[in-house]
Amino acid sequence: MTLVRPYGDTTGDGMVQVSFTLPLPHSKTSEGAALQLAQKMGMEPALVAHAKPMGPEFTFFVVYGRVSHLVDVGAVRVVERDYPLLTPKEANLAIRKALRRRLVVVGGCIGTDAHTVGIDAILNVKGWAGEKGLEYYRELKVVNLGAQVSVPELVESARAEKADAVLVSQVVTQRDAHLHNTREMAAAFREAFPPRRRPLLVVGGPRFDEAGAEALGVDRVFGRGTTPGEVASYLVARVVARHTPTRPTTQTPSTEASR
Amino acid sequence: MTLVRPYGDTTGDGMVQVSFTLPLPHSKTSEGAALQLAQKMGMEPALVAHAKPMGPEFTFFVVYGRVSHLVDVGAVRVVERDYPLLTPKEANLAIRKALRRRLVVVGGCIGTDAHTVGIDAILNVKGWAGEKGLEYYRELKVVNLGAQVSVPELVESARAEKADAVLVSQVVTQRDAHLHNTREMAAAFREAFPPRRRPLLVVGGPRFDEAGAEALGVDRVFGRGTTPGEVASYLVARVVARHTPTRPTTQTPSTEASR
Amino acid sequence: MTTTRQAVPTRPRLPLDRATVRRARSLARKAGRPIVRLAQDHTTVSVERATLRMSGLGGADADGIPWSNRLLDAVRGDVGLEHGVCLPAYDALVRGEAADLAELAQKAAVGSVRFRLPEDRDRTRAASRARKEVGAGLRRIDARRRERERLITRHGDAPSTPWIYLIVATGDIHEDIPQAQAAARAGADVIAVIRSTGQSLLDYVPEGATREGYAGTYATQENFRLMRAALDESSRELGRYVRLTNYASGLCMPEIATLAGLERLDMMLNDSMYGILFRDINPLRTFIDQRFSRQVHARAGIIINTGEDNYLTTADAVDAAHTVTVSQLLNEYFAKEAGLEDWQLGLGHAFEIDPDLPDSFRLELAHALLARELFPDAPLKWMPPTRHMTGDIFRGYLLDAFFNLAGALTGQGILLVGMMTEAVVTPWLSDRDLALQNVRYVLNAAGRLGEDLHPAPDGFIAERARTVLDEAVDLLTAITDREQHPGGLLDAIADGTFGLMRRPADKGRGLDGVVRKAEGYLNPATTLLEEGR
Amino acid sequence: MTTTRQAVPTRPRLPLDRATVRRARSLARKAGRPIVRLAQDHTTVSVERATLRMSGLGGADADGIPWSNRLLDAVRGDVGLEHGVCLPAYDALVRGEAADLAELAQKAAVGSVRFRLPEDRDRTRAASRARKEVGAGLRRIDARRRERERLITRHGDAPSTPWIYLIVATGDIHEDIPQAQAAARAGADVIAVIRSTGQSLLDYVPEGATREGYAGTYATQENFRLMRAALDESSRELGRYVRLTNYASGLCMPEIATLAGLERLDMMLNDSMYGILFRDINPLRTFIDQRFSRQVHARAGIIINTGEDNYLTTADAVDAAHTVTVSQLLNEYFAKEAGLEDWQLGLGHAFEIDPDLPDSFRLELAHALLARELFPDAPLKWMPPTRHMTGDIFRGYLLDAFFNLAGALTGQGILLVGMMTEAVVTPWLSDRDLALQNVRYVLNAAGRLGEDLHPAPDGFIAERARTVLDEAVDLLTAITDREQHPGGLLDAIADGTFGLMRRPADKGRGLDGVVRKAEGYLNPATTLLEEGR
Ligand code: B12
Ligand code: B12
Ligand SMILES: Cc1ncc(COP(=O)(O)O)c(C=O)c1O
Ligand SMILES: Cc1ncc(COP(=O)(O)O)c(C=O)c1O
Repeated sequence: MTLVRPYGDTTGDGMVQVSFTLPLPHSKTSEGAALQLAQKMGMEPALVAHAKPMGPEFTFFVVYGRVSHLVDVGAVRVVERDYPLLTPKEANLAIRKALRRRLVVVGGCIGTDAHTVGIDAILNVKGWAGEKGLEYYRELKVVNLGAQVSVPELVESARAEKADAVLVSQVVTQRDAHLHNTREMAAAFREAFPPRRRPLLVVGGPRFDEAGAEALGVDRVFGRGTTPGEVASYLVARVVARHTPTRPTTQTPSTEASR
Repeated sequence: MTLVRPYGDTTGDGMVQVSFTLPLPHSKTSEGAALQLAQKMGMEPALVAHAKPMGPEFTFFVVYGRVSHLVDVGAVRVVERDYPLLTPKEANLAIRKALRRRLVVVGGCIGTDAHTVGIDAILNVKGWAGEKGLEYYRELKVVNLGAQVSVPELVESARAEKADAVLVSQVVTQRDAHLHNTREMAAAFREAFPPRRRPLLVVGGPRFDEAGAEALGVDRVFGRGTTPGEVASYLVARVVARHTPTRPTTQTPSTEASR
Repeated sequence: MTTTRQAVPTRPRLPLDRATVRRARSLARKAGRPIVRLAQDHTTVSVERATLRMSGLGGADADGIPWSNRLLDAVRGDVGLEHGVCLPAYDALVRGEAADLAELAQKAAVGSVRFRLPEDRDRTRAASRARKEVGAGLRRIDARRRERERLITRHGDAPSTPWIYLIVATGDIHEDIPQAQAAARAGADVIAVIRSTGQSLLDYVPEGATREGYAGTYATQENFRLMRAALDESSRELGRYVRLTNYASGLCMPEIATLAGLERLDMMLNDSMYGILFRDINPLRTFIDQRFSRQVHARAGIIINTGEDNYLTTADAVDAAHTVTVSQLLNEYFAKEAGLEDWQLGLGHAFEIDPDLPDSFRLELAHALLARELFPDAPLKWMPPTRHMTGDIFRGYLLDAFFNLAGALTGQGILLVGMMTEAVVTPWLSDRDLALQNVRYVLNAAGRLGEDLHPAPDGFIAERARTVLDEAVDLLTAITDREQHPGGLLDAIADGTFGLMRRPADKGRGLDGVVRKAEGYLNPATTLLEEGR
Repeated sequence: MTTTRQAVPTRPRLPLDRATVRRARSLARKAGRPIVRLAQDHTTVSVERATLRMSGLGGADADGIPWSNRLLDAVRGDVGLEHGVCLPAYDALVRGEAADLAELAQKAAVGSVRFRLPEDRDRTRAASRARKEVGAGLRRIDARRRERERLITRHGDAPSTPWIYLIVATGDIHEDIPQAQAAARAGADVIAVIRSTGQSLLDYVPEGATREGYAGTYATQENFRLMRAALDESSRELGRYVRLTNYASGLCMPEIATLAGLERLDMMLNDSMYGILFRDINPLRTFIDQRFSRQVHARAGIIINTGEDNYLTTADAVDAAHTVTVSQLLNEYFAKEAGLEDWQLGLGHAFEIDPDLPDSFRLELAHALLARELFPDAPLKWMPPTRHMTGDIFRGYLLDAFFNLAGALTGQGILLVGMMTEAVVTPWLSDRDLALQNVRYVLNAAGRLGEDLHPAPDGFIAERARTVLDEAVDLLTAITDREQHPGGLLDAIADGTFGLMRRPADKGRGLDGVVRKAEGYLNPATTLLEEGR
């Protein structure tokens, strides 16, 4: 049962709804153009349920129809949680055991983004969705730089605070601002730190694709609806793993020990 | 300028909105499945803006994203009006000149469809969208059979009334009822009449594709928002053409003359 | 017999002239009485088949023709129906032609029994056997009613009014069931399974579980049973009794009503004129069938829903507002005459005013309040916009929100949830989910705003309500005026008064199934139903 | 000077205790007066640059740094800003260092002029030349104001209230223009071009037409001009004057205000605390810049829009409702002190209550009516839901409908149209079209329902409004209490009173641009603006 189709009112009917604007005046031709687009999207048959001229040059369409695509659930690759969810108590304990010091987190919104509510939801004591934020964890030292932090400032703070992890929020996505800023940030950290000393790089925001970490050059991406507990658990798992020398590694653990 | 893309807020951005249900419980995997479907529809990047579990077995998704498809406006084939729009006066005159009798129209909703408002909008004096219906035309004789007319009944009426044209409405489209019924009707008329004596077959309804006449075996399909004037003008153009012997034809016009 | 009543929430009041209201009701009585008399004097094939079904005759032959049709046709062929089907049929049983009605029908179908009209002693015997068996059927219906009451007590009733009413319409009972259960889980208080487009014109009730309806699912006893069982399961799961609705309409109205009683359906669409106007069924046939079906509903504790909303899909909602009021008054009269009580009267009306009209929402409030004020104890059924819905699903969602708001502000009893895809498809699973979200938001956020709404006694809203009521009284006056309408209501129907549909009394489907009762006509169902009250 | 006033439509009234209202206002005055004094005693780099711009200094160097910045930096480097930029700059002109400010700036940029603080006769000459040139700039602003009034008379004003306010935000002025014109055609009365995310922290105003903003378009004089011209064209086409809005906020607030006056913008976002709270701009810098910018707005006949809505994106709309009221009272005080009149006060508030809260809509009505009652002559700016919007665009469309309804019922002056895609993208062309359709339906269908709404004097709505007002008075009392807040309002801001943001008076961006005025400080702009009233 790994192949499914969209469901309108009958199993397998494949029904979907689409809306879009075409830069064409409203006419039979532009309705035909809307159908052509629907067909290119795989809808067949498709029905233009609604066509509304918006001024002389644009028309808005609502199209209903059946797509023939099959969704192969088996082929879906998602970033599933690959670390145990810890309570704050467990997290504190794990940090104390592995690091024998507080784990340092530096966070903020980079670029011109001033949407702090998301990063604050993760960092501030108050937290989010009923979970306390990272500041609540005794063994976490949280430095929240707030909004509109420039990348050089962020790198500097991370160095000054000896950050284990850097948490960056990006909410504005118009013209892919979040992607550009994240790539710039990742590059700056790679330049500023030797590989093993580079803090863990984490970005988050409601319009990120969680599967995109590698392409962006960061260690992890958190999307819509992330809770502080998930982030804390992830940090503990990764940072603790780094500091647990029992695991075989191709690199010498020398720098690790000195931190 | 025949190639266009959907328009969100910038020329060429290709942005569209899609919604659908997948028969999967809500999870990261089903969100991934939604993205997979969006990708198969040509959306890249796509963003799951909303995912809502509907009971344990279904999830509703709203997805936004960019499609790479180009719409080739030049390749759009639509049924444009290929006859002049006449006023009732002009139509009456044309009929009187060509037929020297009233043009007979038999109409109704076939199958189990009881939606008469559409056909009444075309036929009744009252009309639609400010235009009078076909009954208002002095030179048209309109026989409106109403709802839920069986195909044999319709054929019989057409024969008895010596109909020049048969107008059929189909509004219910679930399980393609309108297509089945139309095909059945067209087949019955082909069986019951010799080709040249077969009345003009016209179907209409809000969810028909006007380009589908040939595949359905009818002469013309009228869709959403048709006005009585368009239908009258079409009828006049076609029936008058049939009765104007000046145009060369491969068939003998004998039967025509006898009507 | 106690049954749950809907609490009427605080709502705006509209001062109506009591004398005018009284006059409207007495005119409705005057218009309706000849129709009742007509119904008393006739029977129909469906009334007779319903009686057979009540006696327990189910099933169908290999072609899917129900045994009740087979038996009835045989009886009619042999002796006619003027005396009812029971005397000849039970006489045959008494004569030992078969062990029960089922066997008798099978024999009749192959022509191996002949029927006669029993007389004297034979008549008495046949009549008493008929009364016994039909009576047993009625007791099954009574038991179902008690069962409903028990289940409501056990699981609890719908938590508040308006009841949330959702439609399911896949055409396939096995797709309908999970969708209905999903809808119930999402908050529906009432589930309606709408019927396949063709069913109302069938002069028999299909048999068994069905999967091939168009834009609706066939109403069959088995489908009723399956869906009621599924919703009983949901009721248990959800801790509230979820009601089931179907349609007692079309050529088999009395039979469907009977099956609804037997399978514990809770509400039935049952309008006095819908079949005439929108299915072109003969007026006499409809009124006769309707009286019987309402007697059954009364007995079964079923709430009826009338269909005034439909008029506004063919006629303009402002121009024809008073025809809705007139029809409500007529439906009320016919319903009460048939034994229904106020709490069973889901009188219909609808939010169908052209949304482009200035003040359209206030006009809707006026119409809705008028109905509320006229029928204070009836659980009014408030129908969503359909006619002015377009393929613009966003606008559709918006209109539905204001429909929900009007429903909440004016204390409607049953809210049929509007779908944003009204002009596109029969509802999808997601349409229902979104629609319920709309209802929940509106009721929760603004449901109690009615407390703050006080239309001025001489303001726009009150003025409009008064105008509609006056127009309704005028129309009723005209209908009952012998000069204008010698044939009374039947003439008015022929004239296109309701929904602009012209339906003469001697036209329409099913007239051949109408039979004038002879002197010795006997139908224990009617007798028992009328005695029962 | 007559200017269009918004007609206040019939709306529900809320009985507020007049003594409490008076007390609230006098506490706001008490809290605000020290801030005004502080603003009077200081100037900022942006106030001085604004003065240069008013004198006609535009343009930028090859790196895009405006000549006003170049000139100011040179003057500050040579003699400091304690006496204002005018004396040293005009002294240089009087001395013949350059023919005009533009040439002077160019010379200053390459270091070929040195500035001094002129004294005695030189000072008088410099001052008088400054006064003349700045005065000419002010007269240009006056001319623009008269031009607006003429155009409104010629084309007609927005046809009704609330004014429909739409946002355009492509980042590219050349995409913005057709979108703005489309929006106007579709019914917008006011177009706002929102600014690129980064602009408010730039300590200069970019130059020229720009195409590269993120989530908004740079505010530049040329962009202002282009858009105003486009909307003048639309106004002609549509037969009603379409207003243009931008943002006098960020580090260049006074300059932007000046450019707005010069380019005939009609409304400006201009809040007394927004920059502090949401852009982490230094409080002193903000308050000083704000006073100047408001004086310019007053003169230019521009309506300001304040930003109380923003608090409810970070704080809860119910818990923090009274902080909105307090901020409105402060904004009113600061505005009037700066010379703005009631009709220019687009005080902000928003529909941001959690939609899952029971009676959320009635709570919104209470809050909206409170603002309406407190500021009866101000064209209140009613902001749509944003925080509780999700990717469910259907639900978004629904919430926006109820926002529109609340706006209509409570007589708001300016309705910022909500977008169903709030949580997804900056508005698409189609989002605006759909949103306007929503507004039109609600206003047309239910806009006059306010006539029928009469919240009981001791009912839910009135009770809630009173509670919020009382809480506002308590908060103002605390702010003005020397024990609790020795630094008054500045301490309260540092505490996180507004929007939960803590902003100490000695932190934040732009403090280095604040200069305490010296004894002989001179700024003809301020003088003329204050004389002018
Ligand atoms: C609140 C808000 C504001 C507030 C911000 C206040 C503040 N201090 O943050 C104010 C009013 C100031 C504001 C201003 C603007 N805003 Co704004 N704003 C919003 C709004 C309404 C809500 C955002 C929010 O707070 N969400 C709640 C938080 C908790 O959710 P979240 O951010 O998704 O965070 C969660 C996860 O994503 C994740 N997460 C987020 N970050 C991180 C980081 C890490 C490390 C991790 C692990 C997880 C994580 O965890 C969080 C908890 O689950 C949205 C619309 C909406 N409803 O989404 C628009 C929105 C984000 N704003 C927008 C815009 C354009 C602006 C402006 C640029 C407009 C302008 N030109 O003036 C300005 C300027 C801001 C700037 N320079 O960046 C757009 C962005 C469009 C886009 N897709 O690019 C939006 C979507 C509105 C719109 N449709 O236009 N805004
Ligand atoms: C009014 C209405 C009814 C009325 C019909 C009254 C009557 N006498 O016609 C009543 C209430 C009776 C009704 C009943 C039902 N309805 Co109905 N109804 C509608 C409604 C609200 C409007 C249709 C309408 O009148 N449109 C106005 C006319 C003027 O437009 P039109 O039909 O498109 O016609 C125009 C053009 O299409 C064209 N045209 C149409 N026909 C023809 C023919 C020719 C020859 C030409 C040239 C042109 C032409 O010209 C017309 C003028 O422009 C629609 C929803 C909607 N808003 O669209 C549902 C709708 C059509 N109904 C629907 C259904 C399912 C039913 C029922 C089957 C439900 C049930 N199971 O009980 C029943 C049974 C009806 C049956 N047996 O067919 C569905 C169909 C779903 C689908 N896609 O298959 C709809 C879409 C609602 C829904 N979403 O579920 N309905
Ligand atoms: C009152 C009433 N009865 C019956 C029906 C069902 O129609 P049918 O009898 O064709 O199934 C409807 C449809 O909406 C209705 O409104
Ligand atoms: C009051 C106020 N000022 C200004 C702005 C604009 O922000 P910025 O100054 O960053 O462009 C906003 C944004 O919504 C606002 O509400």
